[in-house]
Amino acid sequence: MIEIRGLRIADTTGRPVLRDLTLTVGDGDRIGVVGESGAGKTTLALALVGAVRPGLRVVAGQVLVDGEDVLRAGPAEVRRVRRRALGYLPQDPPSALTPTLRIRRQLRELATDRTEAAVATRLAEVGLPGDAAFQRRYPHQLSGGQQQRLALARLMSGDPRVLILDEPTTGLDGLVREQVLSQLRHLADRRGVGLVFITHDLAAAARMTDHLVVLHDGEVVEQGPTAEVLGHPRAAYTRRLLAAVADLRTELDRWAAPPPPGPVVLEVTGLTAVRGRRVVLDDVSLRLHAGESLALLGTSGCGKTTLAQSVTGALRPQAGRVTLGGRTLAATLRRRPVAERRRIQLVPQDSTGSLNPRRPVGAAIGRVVRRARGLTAGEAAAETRRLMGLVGLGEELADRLPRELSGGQRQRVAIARALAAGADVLICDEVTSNLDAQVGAAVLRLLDSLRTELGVALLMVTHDLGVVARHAERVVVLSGGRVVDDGPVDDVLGTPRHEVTRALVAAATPVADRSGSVG
Amino acid sequence: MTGLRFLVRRLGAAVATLFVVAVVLFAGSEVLPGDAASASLGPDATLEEVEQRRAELGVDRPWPGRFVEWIAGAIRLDLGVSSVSGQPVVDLVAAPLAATGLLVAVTAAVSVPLAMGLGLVSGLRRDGRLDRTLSAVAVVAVSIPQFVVAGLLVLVFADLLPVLPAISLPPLGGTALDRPEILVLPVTALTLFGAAWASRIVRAAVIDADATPHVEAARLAGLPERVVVWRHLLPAAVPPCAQTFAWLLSGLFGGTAVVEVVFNYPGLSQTLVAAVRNHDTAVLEGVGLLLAAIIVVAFVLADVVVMAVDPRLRVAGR
Amino acid sequence: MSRLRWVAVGCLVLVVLAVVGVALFGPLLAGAPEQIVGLPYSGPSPASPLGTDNSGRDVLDRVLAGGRPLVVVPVVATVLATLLGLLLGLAGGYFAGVVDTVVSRLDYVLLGLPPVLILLVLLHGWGYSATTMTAVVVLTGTPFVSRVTRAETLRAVEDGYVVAAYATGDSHLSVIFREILPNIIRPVLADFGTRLAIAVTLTAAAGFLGFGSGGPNWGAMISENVEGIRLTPWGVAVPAVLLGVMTVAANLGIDRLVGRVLR
Amino acid sequence: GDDAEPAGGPSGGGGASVPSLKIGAPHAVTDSEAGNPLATSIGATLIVMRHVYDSLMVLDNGEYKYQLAESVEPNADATEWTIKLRSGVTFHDGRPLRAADVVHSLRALGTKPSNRASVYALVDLPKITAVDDLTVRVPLLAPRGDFKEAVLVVFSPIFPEGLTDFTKPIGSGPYTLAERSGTTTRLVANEQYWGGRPTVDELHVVGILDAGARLSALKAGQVDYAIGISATGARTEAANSELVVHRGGPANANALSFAMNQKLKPFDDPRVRQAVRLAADRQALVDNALLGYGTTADDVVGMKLPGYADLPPRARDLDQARRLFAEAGVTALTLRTGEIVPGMLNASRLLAQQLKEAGVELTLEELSPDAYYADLMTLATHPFQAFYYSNRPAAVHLSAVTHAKAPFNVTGTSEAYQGKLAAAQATPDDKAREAAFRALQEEFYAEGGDLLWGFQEQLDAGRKGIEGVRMVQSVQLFDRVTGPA
Ligand SMILES: Nc1ncnc2c1ncn2[C@@H]1O[C@H](COP(=O)(O)OP(=O)(O)OP(=O)(O)O)[C@@H](O)[C@H]1O
Ligand SMILES: Nc1ncnc2c1ncn2[C@@H]1O[C@H](COP(=O)(O)OP(=O)(O)OP(=O)(O)O)[C@@H](O)[C@H]1O
Ligand SMILES: [Mg+2]
Ligand SMILES: [Mg+2]
Repeated sequence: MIEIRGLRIADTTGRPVLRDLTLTVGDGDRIGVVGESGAGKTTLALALVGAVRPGLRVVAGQVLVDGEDVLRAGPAEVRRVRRRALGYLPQDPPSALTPTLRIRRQLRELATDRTEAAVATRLAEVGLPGDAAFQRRYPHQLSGGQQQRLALARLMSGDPRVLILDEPTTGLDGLVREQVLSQLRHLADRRGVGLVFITHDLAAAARMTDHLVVLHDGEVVEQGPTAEVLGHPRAAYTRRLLAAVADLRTELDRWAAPPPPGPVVLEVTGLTAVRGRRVVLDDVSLRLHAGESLALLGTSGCGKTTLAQSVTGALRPQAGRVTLGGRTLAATLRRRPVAERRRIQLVPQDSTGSLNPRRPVGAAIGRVVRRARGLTAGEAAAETRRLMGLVGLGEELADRLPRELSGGQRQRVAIARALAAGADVLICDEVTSNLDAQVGAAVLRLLDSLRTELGVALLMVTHDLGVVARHAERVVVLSGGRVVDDGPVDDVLGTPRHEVTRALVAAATPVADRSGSVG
Repeated sequence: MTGLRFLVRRLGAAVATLFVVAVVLFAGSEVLPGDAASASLGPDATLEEVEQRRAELGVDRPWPGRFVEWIAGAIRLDLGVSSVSGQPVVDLVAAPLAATGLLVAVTAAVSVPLAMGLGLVSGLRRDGRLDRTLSAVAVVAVSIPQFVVAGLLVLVFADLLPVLPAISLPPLGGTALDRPEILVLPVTALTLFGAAWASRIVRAAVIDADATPHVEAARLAGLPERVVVWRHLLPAAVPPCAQTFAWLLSGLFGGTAVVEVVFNYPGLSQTLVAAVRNHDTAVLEGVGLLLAAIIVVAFVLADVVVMAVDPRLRVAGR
Repeated sequence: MSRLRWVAVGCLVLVVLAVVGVALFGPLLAGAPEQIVGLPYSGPSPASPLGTDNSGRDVLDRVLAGGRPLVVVPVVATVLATLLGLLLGLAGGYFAGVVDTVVSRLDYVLLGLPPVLILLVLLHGWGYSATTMTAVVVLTGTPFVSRVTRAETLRAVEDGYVVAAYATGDSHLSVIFREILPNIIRPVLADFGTRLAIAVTLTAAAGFLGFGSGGPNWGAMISENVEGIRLTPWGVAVPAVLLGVMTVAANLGIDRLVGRVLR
Repeated sequence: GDDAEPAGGPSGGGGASVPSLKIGAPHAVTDSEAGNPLATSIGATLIVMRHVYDSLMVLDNGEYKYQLAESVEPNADATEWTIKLRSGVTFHDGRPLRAADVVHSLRALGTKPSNRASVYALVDLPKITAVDDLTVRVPLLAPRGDFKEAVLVVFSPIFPEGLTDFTKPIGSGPYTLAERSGTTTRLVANEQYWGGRPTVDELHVVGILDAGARLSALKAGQVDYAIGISATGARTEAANSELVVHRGGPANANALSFAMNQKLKPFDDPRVRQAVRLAADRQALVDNALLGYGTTADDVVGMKLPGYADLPPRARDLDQARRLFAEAGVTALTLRTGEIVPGMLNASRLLAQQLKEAGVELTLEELSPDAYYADLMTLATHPFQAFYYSNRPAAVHLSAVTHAKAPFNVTGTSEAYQGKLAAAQATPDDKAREAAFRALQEEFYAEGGDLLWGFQEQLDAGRKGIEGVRMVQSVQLFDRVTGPA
């Protein structure tokens, strides 16, 4: 029902973003699209719904939905097609949710069935509470993962015939991810809904799709039955991609005891934080040593970001103390002197929102470089290029505006900016959620080197246990706003004690197992 | 809850503000040259008489005393008496206030939707032919001085092709409502400026709002344009618009002077101007305070609206 | 663009340049704009090609002399008002608490005073002069600009990039000017052109209210001669057209600029 | 002269009587309610007042005439006056006019809050007595032979004793006030009017602040008669066959002047005053500043009014002026001016050009009309300033304006002059007094301080065919108006 014929999309400089891409999505087909960050996945997804971002243009080819060329049809037709057939989940829902609409209205807007009950079930399907109080909240009152799921629920409530999902599982913990995926699966099976599943999560792709397309630099480097591609990859890139995936089991076996910890840099004691009227963090304490890498684990909505924000001072905690190198920090960012502000850097979960839409990303990084290191404009420019290189961003991206970058590229800009500040405590909130395994691994290796060489302490929030096992030394598990588990990676994850931990571990699925079989 | 506290805080602030305004007004009318005494006496007055009248009006006493009395009175809604006609200011102002109120209400009813509509259209079709045209027209409309606009309107619609009354003359024992046609020209004159000006800001706000990701997302979801605009786009455009319309309304209350003179519309501004001419300080200060009150209220409302629309501000509680 | 478009645009540009030229260099050519040369409202003659105005002065001379005051005072005043408003609004929206309170009060007080009153009081106090008109424009313009700015800023400070910038060690000032300003300035700039027009009409209004409008200026000319428009249309038409071209050009120019800067 | 022919005699125009007439008149929102003789300002309120009340005496068609009075006679030394009242006059409420009413009225008018109290300053109010039903005796504080023209003619509306609520005025005039709403006042004809039933059944007096608005209202047919239109308006409508522009003539005009204060340098030198007067081209001033809607004046108020010493026209004489200036060594002067009446600024500019021809540099110090009269106290301290008076009989004008206490004594008359003025005022015999005032006028003409250059006529406009509008002391009366047949 959707047919892409020789689609070629280029940016204003003529550099192609999609190269003569041809693809057919039949009724009920489930097609996975994986590939490097910046490969053109989102561009493809948008093309499917007949949209092209400003700064890009269609050079050649068509996208036919039920025979209608959505790239050339008038707005009215396109609208009808979208409403009738297509459901598109944008890459970072947080910014795509209208901030002035309560959850209830967000859901009813597109819904085919607008009854109270229906709304509640839609929320339940994605593992969100359906109660009235929750329905009365606004998007900004949700955690990243919750926003992600809200967007998904909103989308599915329209019962489209084809779902086009751009990285629907980013920022979801194992359990929720499990639930969401089986929901989707269920939907697909029951109603024969077609699926275009863009993801960096190969395991999810394996589970959800029959046909897999591997994109690299705007080109299809390999495609075929998902099992085939994942089982016996032919293209070099695909192999590299698979190799980069961190699998919990193997990593745990590989895991080596860390060197003796350095001095404590960051200490959080009795931290209690309230969001709205609800206590989100309840007397949380933890330590971070120099050069150490501490993973913060927990189900979506358990308070990880809140913790991160309270530590950086972006959010004023109800009670508790944060000390940096022995000195107690002011509760709010505004009260902290420049030096202290720079020493703790947060790479926020919503990287898009953290970039000034009106400033070229290069300038954004360069400014921090100059301020932090007191460099001349020239030196700063060089340093900026270097940093962007480190996170795998070509310098040609430097003078683009955030909206002219891919999701993953934006995320990496945010990382580069944090690095530029030269912090000794780095808090990474889901920093690899939008990155493919390969690029993600590269970024994490970069962080490791920072730790070992500069003794930077790392607090990383992630749902990818494989990554935790590969890059973390210690794990803290949050649940219901309390620390329920704390210890070296191998014994916390190897022999999980607390049931939350156990559940999370159980939910971690290696790519290999599931490939082929349809769970 | 935060909303209520906010409202209370704002209103408290408003009162404080009014006091300051009162002080400034008083000082201002002190600066205004001339005294009620010589103005209210006939041309044949002798020097003694002027002095005597001064004493009667109390303008010879030092200002602090008079200020305190005035404020004290104002709190009891007693704004003193006109030095010209001897009537209580409150009575004197009631009718014009009502008249202006009507004029403003009608003008607002016309120009706010108009400005919204035009602003939206040109904002959504930015840089299109329609947008360009509207912009040019708006600019012209704003650039022509009010008295010229009013004058031309009379010339064309009351004189050359007599279809409308030249001055706003309500029927005996009635109000403008009994003869709506007399409102047409004044309202047009005011709207031309108001709508044109406001539409420019609306346009800008709409352009900004149109660029936000959630609006794009709403379109990609295939929602009808109408829904996209009303539910997703407009809320983002509210803050500047709210301020604009608050300014428009309050501005209208005090700023209809020219129109009122040209169309002989017996409104507040005429009272104000006449008061200035006659050095009728009591009236001047009274009207001034009244206008100030209206304006402050308008802007408090604007703030409330902004806060009501954007939940993030509400939590921030500012 | 098509050939025709080019021609059209070219002509427009020429017209605008001509008007600006008249405004800037007219005074050099103008004879004695205040000299009464004949009876009021007399028609065109070799001596005075555009006839005379409401008090028998040569319209052409006044047109030539009457542009410059408008390109100086209103522009300066409007720029001042906008800058001031921006500063206050940004400060108020960004620093909650005391600053905000003070700024808001200030706005309310200024907004609370009817413009007519401000105009009259100042004109009485200082008489008609560039300073007075500037003051009036600033006093009446600033608070509104500041209100809009504040409202927009309040929203912007909640945005992630503002926090991020500050967290990476930027000072309040650079956060305000580099991060927030570009994201809120559009409505303010959109208002700028209008404000300019208002400033111009204010200078005219001063004459209208019977204050010496300090030498000829196109705005004042309109108000002086509008009553006799049936007797000598050109006394109003010519300055009106020139004025119109000037303000419209200024506005559309600004629009273009804004469009460029904030793509 | 005192011919007893009553004002408001039989109808003037020959056209049809009019069922109702709408009149647009100047009016400010802050004006007190029309019809209160104790608080009348200008325009609408004054018109209503004149139609509702009769006065003891009025100035009609340039003659003093009795209205409610039948005769007014002084005693030997003019310290006490006896007023005989017309009989058979009834108030709107049917009561007959009695001496008691006059006593009451005069006392009320003479005391605050009446804003014309100053007119009665010389009357010994408490001692006013009713001799019989139709005779009133008015004692004065000082001998005044000009009691009639300086007091009764100026302002003497009569209302019944006991009338306190002036929102429901009761007079003996040709009209009764029926209702008031907004700025409109409705008057209906008084069937029993002693002077004969008015020809217009209903008058609607509509207050309209702005002259332009009044004219456009007339053209739009919203009013039938516009009181006070601008010269420009008159010129614009000159060709309009639908309208008739009514010119008040010098008798109903403002007398425009550039006042020189003889007490202050350089005008303490009579040669300078003379030179300025000779340097001015009055015709040019009138043609330019008044668009020709006026007549040149010859330095003394009162032209075309009783008691005017028909003075010779003052011709321009540049050489003479130059010589005098040179002798007095004057090369520069400063004029305080402003648009206090339409055209004044313009006239000032032109005067500057005219003086330049006489070799004198005149600098204009422009003020706003509001600022101009800001402080009456200081008016008499400016050497040279633009000024205007309403054209009144010379005697009345000189008495009111040129005496020592008048704030408007802007020409700084000398003690000697004021002595003569007082003497003249005291002269009981009409002929002798008139002669005395003539002398005063001649003196003023010779070396007074006014450069009185023109009379700005009252300009009204009315629908074609509306005739018989009379002007009494610059106030329009409509009781004898006839419409298009
Ligand atoms: N402004 C707010 N008002 C009320 N509740 C909020 C607000 N922001 C977040 N919450 C709630 O606080 C809880 C913790 O939010 P937080 O963002 O810390 O979760 P998280 O651990 O980061 O989840 P995720 O992994 O999905 O990002 C969530 O349940 C969320 O619903
Ligand atoms: N508006 C734009 N103007 C110019 N180039 C753009 C624009 N938007 C995206 N690009 C470029 O197009 C390429 C593909 O972008 P796209 O968002 O499709 O990548 P992606 O596969 O979705 O990456 P990610 O997995 O990080 O989201 C990127 O290199 C990006 O820099
Ligand atoms: Mg993408
Ligand atoms: Mg989070």
